[in-house]
Amino acid sequence: MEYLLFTIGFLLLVLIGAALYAVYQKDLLYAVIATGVISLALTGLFLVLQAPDVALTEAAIGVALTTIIFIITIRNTVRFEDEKDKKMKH
Amino acid sequence: MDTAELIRLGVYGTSILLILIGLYAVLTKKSLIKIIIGLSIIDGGIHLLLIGIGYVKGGTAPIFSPGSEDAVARMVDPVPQALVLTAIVIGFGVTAVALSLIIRLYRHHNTLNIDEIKNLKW
Amino acid sequence: MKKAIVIFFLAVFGYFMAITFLSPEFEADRNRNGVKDFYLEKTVSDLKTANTVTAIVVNFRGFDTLGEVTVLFLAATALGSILFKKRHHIGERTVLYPASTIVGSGAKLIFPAIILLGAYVFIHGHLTPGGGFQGGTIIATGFLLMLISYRNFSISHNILSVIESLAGILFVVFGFMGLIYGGSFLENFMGTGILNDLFSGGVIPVIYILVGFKVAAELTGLIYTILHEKG
Amino acid sequence: MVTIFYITIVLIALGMIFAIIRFIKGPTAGDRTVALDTMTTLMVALLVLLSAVFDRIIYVDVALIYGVLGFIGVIVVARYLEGAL
Amino acid sequence: MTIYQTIGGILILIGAVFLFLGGLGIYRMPDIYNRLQAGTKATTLGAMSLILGVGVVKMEDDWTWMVKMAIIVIFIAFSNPISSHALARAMYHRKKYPYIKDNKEGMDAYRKVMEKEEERKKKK
Amino acid sequence: MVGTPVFLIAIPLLAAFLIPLIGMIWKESVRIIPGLVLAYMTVLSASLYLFILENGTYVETIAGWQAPWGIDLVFSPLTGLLATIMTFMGFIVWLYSYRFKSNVEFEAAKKYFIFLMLLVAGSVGIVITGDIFNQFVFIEIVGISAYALTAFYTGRNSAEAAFKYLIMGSLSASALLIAIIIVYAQLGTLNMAEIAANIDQMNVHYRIIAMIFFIIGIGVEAEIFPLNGWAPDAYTEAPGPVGGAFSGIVVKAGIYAMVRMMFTLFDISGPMKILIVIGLVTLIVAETSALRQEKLKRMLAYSSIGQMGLVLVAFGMGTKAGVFAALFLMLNHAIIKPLLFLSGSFLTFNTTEKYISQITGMAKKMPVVSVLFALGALAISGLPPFSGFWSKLSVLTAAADENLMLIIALVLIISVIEIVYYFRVINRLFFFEYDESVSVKPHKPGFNGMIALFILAGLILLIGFYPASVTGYLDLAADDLLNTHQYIDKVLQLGQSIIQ
Amino acid sequence: MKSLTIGEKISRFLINWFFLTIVWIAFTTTFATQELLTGIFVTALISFFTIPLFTCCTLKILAPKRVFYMLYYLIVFTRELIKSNLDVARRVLTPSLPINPGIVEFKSNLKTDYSKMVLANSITLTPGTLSIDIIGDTFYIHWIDVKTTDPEKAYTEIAETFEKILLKIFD
Repeated sequence: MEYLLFTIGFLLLVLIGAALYAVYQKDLLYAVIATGVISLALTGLFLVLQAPDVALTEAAIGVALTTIIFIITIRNTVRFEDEKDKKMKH
Repeated sequence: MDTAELIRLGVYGTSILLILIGLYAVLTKKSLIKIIIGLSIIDGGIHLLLIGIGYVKGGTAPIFSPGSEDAVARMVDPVPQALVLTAIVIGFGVTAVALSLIIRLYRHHNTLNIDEIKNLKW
Repeated sequence: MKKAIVIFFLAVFGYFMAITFLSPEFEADRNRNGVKDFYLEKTVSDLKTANTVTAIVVNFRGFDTLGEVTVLFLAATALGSILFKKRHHIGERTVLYPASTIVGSGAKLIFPAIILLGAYVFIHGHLTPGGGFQGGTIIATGFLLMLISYRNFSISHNILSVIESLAGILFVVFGFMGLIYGGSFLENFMGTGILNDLFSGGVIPVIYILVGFKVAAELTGLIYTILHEKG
Repeated sequence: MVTIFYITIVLIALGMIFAIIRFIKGPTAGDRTVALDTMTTLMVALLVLLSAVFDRIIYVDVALIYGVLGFIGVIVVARYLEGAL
Repeated sequence: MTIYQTIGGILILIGAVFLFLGGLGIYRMPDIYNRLQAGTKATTLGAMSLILGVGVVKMEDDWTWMVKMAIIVIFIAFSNPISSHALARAMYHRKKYPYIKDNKEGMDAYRKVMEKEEERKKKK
Repeated sequence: MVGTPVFLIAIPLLAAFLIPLIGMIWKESVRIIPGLVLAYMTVLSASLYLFILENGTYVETIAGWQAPWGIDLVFSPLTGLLATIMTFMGFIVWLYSYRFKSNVEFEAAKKYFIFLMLLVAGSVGIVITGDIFNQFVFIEIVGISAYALTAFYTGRNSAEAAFKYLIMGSLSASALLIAIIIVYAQLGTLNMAEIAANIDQMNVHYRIIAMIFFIIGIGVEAEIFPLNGWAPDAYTEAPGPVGGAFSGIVVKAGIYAMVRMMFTLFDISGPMKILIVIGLVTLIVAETSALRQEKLKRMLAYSSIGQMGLVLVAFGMGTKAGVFAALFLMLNHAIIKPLLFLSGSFLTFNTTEKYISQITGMAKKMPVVSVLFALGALAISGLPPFSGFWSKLSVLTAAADENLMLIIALVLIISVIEIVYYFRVINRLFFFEYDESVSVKPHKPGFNGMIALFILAGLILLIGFYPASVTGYLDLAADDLLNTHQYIDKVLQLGQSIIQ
Repeated sequence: MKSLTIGEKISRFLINWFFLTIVWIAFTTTFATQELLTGIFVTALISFFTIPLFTCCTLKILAPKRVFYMLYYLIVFTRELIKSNLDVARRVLTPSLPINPGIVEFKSNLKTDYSKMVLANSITLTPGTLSIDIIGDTFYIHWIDVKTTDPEKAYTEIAETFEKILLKIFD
């Protein structure tokens, strides 16, 4: 049982870390990639918590589709949170 | 404290934290996209919470495969899973609509800062 | 200042959430009225569907699924309405330039397999994890791969909307057939077969396949619309 | 067997931690996407391992689909970084 | 432990070690191309080995596992190099030039292609 | 019988999926089919309503699973009445907007009518469903249609109003989900009747928390005080008829959900202090804001919110008379507010900002519409002999029965405030000279629009002169709402009485 | 896209059908009649609609000689993969990071896009190399430890073993 506990704990930490990162990151692209990581951790968690259907849905929707619509929004608007720095840094 | 209790506390605590983080983003962030990211984080937290209440220690997924008919007693509650399935899809629909509204707003105002988009009284 | 207020509010909110969810009394006797057992038992005995979640999504709570499909339909329509500028011209590009040879030919090679994977997921919705939504999403993602890899990969909007409409109409029509042959809307009126066979579960796999087609068409249309959006 | 699973999960978690450090450190968008790509592969492995732990073959579908879609997600980000979207 | 479990366990352990090395490589390498090198190769082999190991372990009583594992392995072997290639190309197009030891001349054959591209864009 | 309650949901959805298909061949169909569907819904709802008045509450199970397990639709005197009002109002709004965008875009018109139809269907769904998660799904359907309708015009502010609405809507939907989670974790069911039957077994602490989340979750649709920030903007920026649809249909559904939750689910007997407090705060804030508004539609929106506050106060009394008064108010509001919105949008048709000052002296140019607007204004501010008078009177008598003198005083003050701001508009409309420099060009109202207005005006006069024509129905509905045990019995045991 | 002759279309359809059916069986992992029939139907449908896309190969690829070379390729590839991983492990674990990276180019003799893609993927997975782009016949390879910048020598170093076999399979 302990390795399940370990897995769950690890994924939960990843989840919180990614959420904090997504909120604090100024670069919206990185925040969007971080939501991809949230989705990754959630997929794993749902599988560990015996919900493969939900894991599948989260994987299917969270990984590619949410990313693309966020990225297209960023492309059409701005990439940085405070817009003084509109030029691309990287 | 046994394993099941720890798992329970961890999952619930994390979902609460996620909801709080998302709410923080929605309430304080200036960028509209950040607000939507916050909303999707809240959604994630709620989905995790729902799955958490359905979990049974040492359970298995509520899917019968040949040879596992005896596992009925160990199966986790299927209802929250069905609810989450619905909620995820609905959340995606709302996110898509919100992002398209953001694109429209940017077209008109040329900014995403919520303080500068204030033609209507907030 | 505002942040301090928000954090104070969040602290209060979090405290109440914590005492609600973390106390051992929460979900103390959830299984009292035997919900779980009822659903598991009836799924096997009446519906002959291996995946209980699918049985709940499509049959027990099939009305929710109808609403959910409608939400996606509305979202796709709303996207078109909100972003509406001009009619898209046929052959308008979705990306600025095509991807490299490797990505391009890789996408071509993997595209049929992804579609097949999606089809597999929604055909086996009643046996394995997954179903209409997941399968439809996978197919839409496959189209997304082609759309971002090629400049002139175009899908006819009309065909998409015809597929979407037909699938939606058939869903409701199956619901009404349940009303006519079974006695209530969405009732499982077809023979249910043997558990764990592909052709089992009566109307459940049929409806989930329709949902799959509908979701695939809707999401592909959604992606197509949003990819054409030029800031 | 349980010991092997345990070691494996710990090793995968360690690998993921390094990827996360790279994700946080950056410095460019590409590095973060590389980290995401690596994490996707690690996650696929973890999902397969978990389905072996639970001894249900139907869970493997999740890993398969996660692998395929994670790949597409990375391609999407790469195409955006390329400036083609 | 049966023979299947032994072989499978060894494969799983090898896979785990390589997955870990992939993560470590991502962390240690100096620039994105080298990170991609480490990440792609190590994680691909690691995942393949681990997944096949799981298949071998389970093959003892169920051959279907092996088939599923094989299809996942094929997908991974196919998709991982493509995605790393896409990333590498994208980064080069964003002018992230690779790290070159001591900045030697002639080590970057792709640069001239990019320069030609730039000129063509300028002419437009 | 032309159908069962499920037709009220299934037929609009079928039509919504069908419209894009038929629209490819026959363009006019995108306008006609929604009208036919809404007319059918009205007829069906009315005939079902009359049927259940004779035969008692009708519970329809879906997918053949009895009430606690599957989803059920409850068509009782209360829900039937509300469903009939909503579908009828939907039809009126369709009638008004039949030529909407007739000369512009086929695509736009198609989407507008799909959204309108699903808005009505979703609101009816909120009312007749007997399952809280199903209600959540319908709230989302209503929500997304409402966001899309709010952002329908491509003007500068509509997207902003819609975005504001969306943020509040999705936050409240999250709160609703959390409430559902708490209830499910505690009781293991999602069916309203089952929850109501077992609510005693739920810890008081959890009951309060779940109730708070429910109020937050439904409050956005019901326009209660802190959650109604979206309403004025959305009403202002949405196309004219949509404001009527929001006030006549969506808000009613929200209030119903709230009241059902308070009365049946959490069965808090006696005067419900929470509802009274919420209602009073909403009422006062909204009416004082309405007094300050310069724009016609914003003023109407605040007035609408205030009326909903009054409805909540009346419900909060918890007595038969109070519930009766509240239902009467809802009925009147559902008829009068659309009249005001629809005639108001004719008056301000050619303005962009819709200031009240811009309609100075319009009575000379558009006499009929102005008279109808004045009729609505007089009715809603509670002047005899129009319908609004009777509902306000019943609120006052209900409060007097309970010795709630504060409420009586407040309602009277509020009525005075309402009269003041409505007379400000009427004054400008009738007793000022038409001024080319300030006022807008008059717009010739369409034939269908005028029919819609006249139907509404006729109803106002009918109820005003013969209040007895509706009070009987309202009485039955009030009984139905208060009688929780009957609801539980009907849903859980007598769910089998199939209409043949 | 150039138009295809009927023969080519049928050939592509059949080969696509064949491969997809194998993939379907791998997904379902059963030979039950119902599953097989459904699979054959679904794959036929999909391969019919993807005829213009799936341009990898025609029925010729199933000739015994080519299949043999495919298996041979698999063995060579596995050997290279393991070698490459040991290489990466050595580099990652050595504290001083013994690398000398750079980008080299070489020309390949392969004709079709698919064979180029397979070669590029193989190169990516073999010791110390990562394919960055293909323009025409020229491959651009990022090499973690550059031994030579001369295209000819680089070709022998990196691609020759694979390409010989690939030429036999695809052309």
